[in-house]
Amino acid sequence: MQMDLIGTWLAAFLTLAAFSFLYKDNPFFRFTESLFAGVSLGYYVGIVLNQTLLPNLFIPMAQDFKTNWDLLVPGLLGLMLYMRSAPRIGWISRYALAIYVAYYIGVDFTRRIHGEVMPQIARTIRPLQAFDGPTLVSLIFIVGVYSVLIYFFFSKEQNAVTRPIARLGTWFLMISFGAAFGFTVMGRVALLIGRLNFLILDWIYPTIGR
Amino acid sequence: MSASVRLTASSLVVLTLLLSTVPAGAVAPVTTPPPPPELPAPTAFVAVDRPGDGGNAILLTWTDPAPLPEGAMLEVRRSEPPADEFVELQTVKPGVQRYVDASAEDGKTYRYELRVRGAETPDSLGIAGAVGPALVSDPVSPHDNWFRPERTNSLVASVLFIIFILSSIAFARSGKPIFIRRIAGLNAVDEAIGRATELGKKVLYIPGIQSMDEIQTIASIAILGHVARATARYGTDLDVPNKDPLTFISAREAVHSAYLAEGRPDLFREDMVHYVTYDQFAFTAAVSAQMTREKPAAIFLVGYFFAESLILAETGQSTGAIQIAGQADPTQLPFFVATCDYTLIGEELYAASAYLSREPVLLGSMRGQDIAKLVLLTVGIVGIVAVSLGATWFLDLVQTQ
Amino acid sequence: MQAFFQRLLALDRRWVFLLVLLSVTIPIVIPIGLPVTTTSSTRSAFEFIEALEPGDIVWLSFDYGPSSAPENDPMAEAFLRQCLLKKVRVIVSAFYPLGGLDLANQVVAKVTAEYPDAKYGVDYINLGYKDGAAAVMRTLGQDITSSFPTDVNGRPLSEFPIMQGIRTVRQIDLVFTVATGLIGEWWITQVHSQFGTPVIIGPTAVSAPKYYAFLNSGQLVGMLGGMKGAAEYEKLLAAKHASFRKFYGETVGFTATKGMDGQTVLHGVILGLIFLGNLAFFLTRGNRAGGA
Amino acid sequence: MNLEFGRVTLVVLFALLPIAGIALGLRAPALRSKIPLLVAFFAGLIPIFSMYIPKKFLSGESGMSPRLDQWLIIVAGFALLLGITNVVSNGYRKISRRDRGWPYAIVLLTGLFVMGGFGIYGAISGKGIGFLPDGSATPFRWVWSAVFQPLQSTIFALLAFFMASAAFRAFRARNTEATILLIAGAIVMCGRVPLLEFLASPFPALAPSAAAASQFMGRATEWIMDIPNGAAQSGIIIGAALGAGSMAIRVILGIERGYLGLGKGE
Repeated sequence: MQMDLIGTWLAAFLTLAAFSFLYKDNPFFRFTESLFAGVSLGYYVGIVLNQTLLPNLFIPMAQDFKTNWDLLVPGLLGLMLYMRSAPRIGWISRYALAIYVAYYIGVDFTRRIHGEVMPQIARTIRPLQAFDGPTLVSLIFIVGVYSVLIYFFFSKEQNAVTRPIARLGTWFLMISFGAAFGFTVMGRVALLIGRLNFLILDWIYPTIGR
Repeated sequence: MSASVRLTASSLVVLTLLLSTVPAGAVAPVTTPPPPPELPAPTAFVAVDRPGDGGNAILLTWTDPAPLPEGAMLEVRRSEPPADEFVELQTVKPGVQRYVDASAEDGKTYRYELRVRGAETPDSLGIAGAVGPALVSDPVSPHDNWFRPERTNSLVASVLFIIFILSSIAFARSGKPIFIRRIAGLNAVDEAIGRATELGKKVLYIPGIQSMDEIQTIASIAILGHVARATARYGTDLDVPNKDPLTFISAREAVHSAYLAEGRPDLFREDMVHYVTYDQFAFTAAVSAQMTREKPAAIFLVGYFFAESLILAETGQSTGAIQIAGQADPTQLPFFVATCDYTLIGEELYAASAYLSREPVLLGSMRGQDIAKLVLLTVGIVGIVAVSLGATWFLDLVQTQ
Repeated sequence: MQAFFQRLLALDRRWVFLLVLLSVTIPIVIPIGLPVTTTSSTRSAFEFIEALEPGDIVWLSFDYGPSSAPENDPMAEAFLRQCLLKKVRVIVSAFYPLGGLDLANQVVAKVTAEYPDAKYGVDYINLGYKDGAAAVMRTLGQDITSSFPTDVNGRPLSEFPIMQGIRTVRQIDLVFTVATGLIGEWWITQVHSQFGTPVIIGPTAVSAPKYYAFLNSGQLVGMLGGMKGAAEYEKLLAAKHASFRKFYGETVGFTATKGMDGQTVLHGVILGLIFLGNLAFFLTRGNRAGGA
Repeated sequence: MNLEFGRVTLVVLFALLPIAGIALGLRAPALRSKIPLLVAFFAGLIPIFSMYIPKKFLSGESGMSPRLDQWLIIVAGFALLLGITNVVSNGYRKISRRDRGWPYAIVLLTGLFVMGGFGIYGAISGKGIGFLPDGSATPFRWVWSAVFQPLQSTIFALLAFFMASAAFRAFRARNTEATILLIAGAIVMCGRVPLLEFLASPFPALAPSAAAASQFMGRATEWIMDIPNGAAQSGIIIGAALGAGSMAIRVILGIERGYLGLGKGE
């Protein structure tokens, strides 16, 4: 119970100190920001150790080395990363970085073509065969996608045909940005309400006995 | 054997049911139950390894017999050596005409049996649960395959795309000039660094908060290379705070080699590229605080950002810095557009390193991207015409699985 | 006047910050009670729960984290209050990995304190958190105890009278999932479609639109969309039960109605600022052109 | 020993080949950049082949592609220590030189060592970093809930303020584009809350039409989010995917190598 009370007061102090940055930079904020940086880094030490390295590396090797002997390799690659700080053999760290980057970029390549380009183009292939509301909406959608795509042509100077289309594309972009901005406000206010609830209902009211 | 036993049992049930449900006045002088009419058998029953999978599955296909009695189902049974007994796997509704046995194991050989099973509730003739003659498949065993046929379209698209890019690079290497239109955000890069130099303040470059498994980060590191060359040339101070440790390593390599390439290793300091913390918001707090304390003249927010985008950009804006942002993913673009002087939108982020370096290889690959866009537009428009004319199969050419 | 608008255009943003702070704080401390029109998706959720009989059993799942607590907490609280008042038995679980269990514990402790007659293990039970929501949900159709052998405190479920005769989720009369991300959708696609249990969802405002399709297809009984949906629900509760009218009228605690007041006022303030900014921009345009 | 084809191939490509490369690189500096790029080429091809080839040795549960992914998660785990080393050495330098703000460096390092210490203790003692069997929090968990979690939510909540100030400044009808941005944003903000009903509440006669207008705004918001916004997002995604795809090709082929500090292309 005592620990809970200390925790609430500590959290309240840190919350206020973090909000004080909105007024101006000050020693309380500076203390809080430094503490946050340190604690958060320490937090990820705990997380990486307990949730990445223990279950993926140490426990599998200790329990069943015959199946998982190959995990010595990522351990080795991980150690290669540290060679970076050695003065003359820093280039060894390139191996680990190169494998890491290239593997995920390969994953990304297929994901982009297979999972993004083709499905998004497929979304625009809609029948336009009637003069009614839904057809008009489909047409707006198609024009929107294609005009934005034309805006992204780089290797040709825009001409009398493409310039107005690209301009239309930027208008679609602006609608999108404005709407997405307005749409997000609500969720962000909810976050602020959450913090004020904590300060008012969990800290101030119990303290003043309301 | 077992089937005939069940048949007799069910006829008994039928008999009792008949006796109990038919109204007394209508009872005919029945002496023997009518012989059950023969149930039809399915045809063209084939069991094969399911094509295009990673093994452990058998595909069964057949043609339903017509007509099927009301409520009849198709019963799939399987036998595996050494026991030759058929065990029921599943009953399938008529009309499906296929079944995937995903419980098969690679390396084992199976035989399948398919037969019609009559309705469980008595039909008009009072027959329930009768089974028709069984078809037995040839022995079959599942295995893993060399190709996923349903992904042919995306394979073709990928190969075409690679051809466009590589042939355009070859075109550029042959010395032919390639035009690139003006991109305002990129013209501003030199302006921003120039202003920092004039004011004697630093340039702050944040390469997003993602790791090196994200292409936007790699694009950002490429742009950082150009920025670092410019700061090396002008002798301007550069600062690159990092959230991800691998990005940190890579950013430091890129900045270091930029200073070497400009012949100014003396100006490079290890702490130009430094690590902050792995937490998104702790990083945001630390970097925002740094912005207000040091008031850099130019701030680059290029890479993959999440909710912190607006906190960083709005704080940077309040310090009066020139801000250039860039992100390929659309989610945070609204906030960058609202707060930064220039924003690289979507593909412009990837265009940046070509635009800034004017290297033929990079310019060539941009031309390849444009060819791909042209092809996509054509496919899209042809597709719209096709589906409008009723050729809905066109959509299957593009849809991926 | 010109000078005023000039100054407005160069307004120190800290004044904006102060306005934001006030427009969110005041409704929490002094409720305004802005009008809320109820929508059909909230009403159908409310009516379904009202129609439950004493002794019926429902499942309340905490599938959200601290960042959406202001939107989601009031939904879970209102639902729990309504069930305890109507003597409907409640099974509580949490599937959200980061902090779902904390929120479940807090909400259950807070609401059950308002109903001293409700007994743990008889009228309600907390099963705690389970990893891998989709896989766990599939097992609920066969045997609840295979995924939740014990309650949150590690006592076997068989010890509790509430679980007597309850083996699978098929026997549950309603699932109410308060959700941020995908987990809510899994209750529909994994549990409702396979085992037929009716589902009501309380999503955040951002994810609400995608659930309209499930409402239209009848896979969802009802939905409380975001903080607005929760405020509508509080209004329906207060209209039906005198005790809730008193409670939601007098509580110092947080309610969605107060949150919605803050949301509405702040949206109004931002729109007002944008309007003033544009007005000032146009009225001073002549000056700027002349100055340049 | 598990000596499946896929696993042995992985070890050959990503352990033996790099070791050979390092040995050669010690003698011939030119190979210090060439062999890493060769290794990267193989690493990049594996997931692409795995997309189309379902063979078990490549794409099965412990085939080459998933296994390499598991490996790299571990490698990324090792990287964190490099970041920590950097933070500690920067902090230490600040303190020993009595640079400006050095006391804050002490705060930072204290937070790091205390929290990191609790985490290491949890891993070594086997008690973990969550709750103890009696339901009480481990020290790691306590600091998480009293320091880490409140600060994280507070910094996140700053967005509400910044949203307002950014909207005030940016949503101004300076030109056509900015006007479109402004109108779309204003409609959506009206459509998300019952603002019109609120404004009409002093005038009961207006209430029904305000409610109707509010509902219309709600539907307009949905339409804008769905159609024009959806279209623009599709366009951005397609363009960005092509840019990313072309960058991927360049990285796998070793044309783009700035990320290794190897300068530009040719």
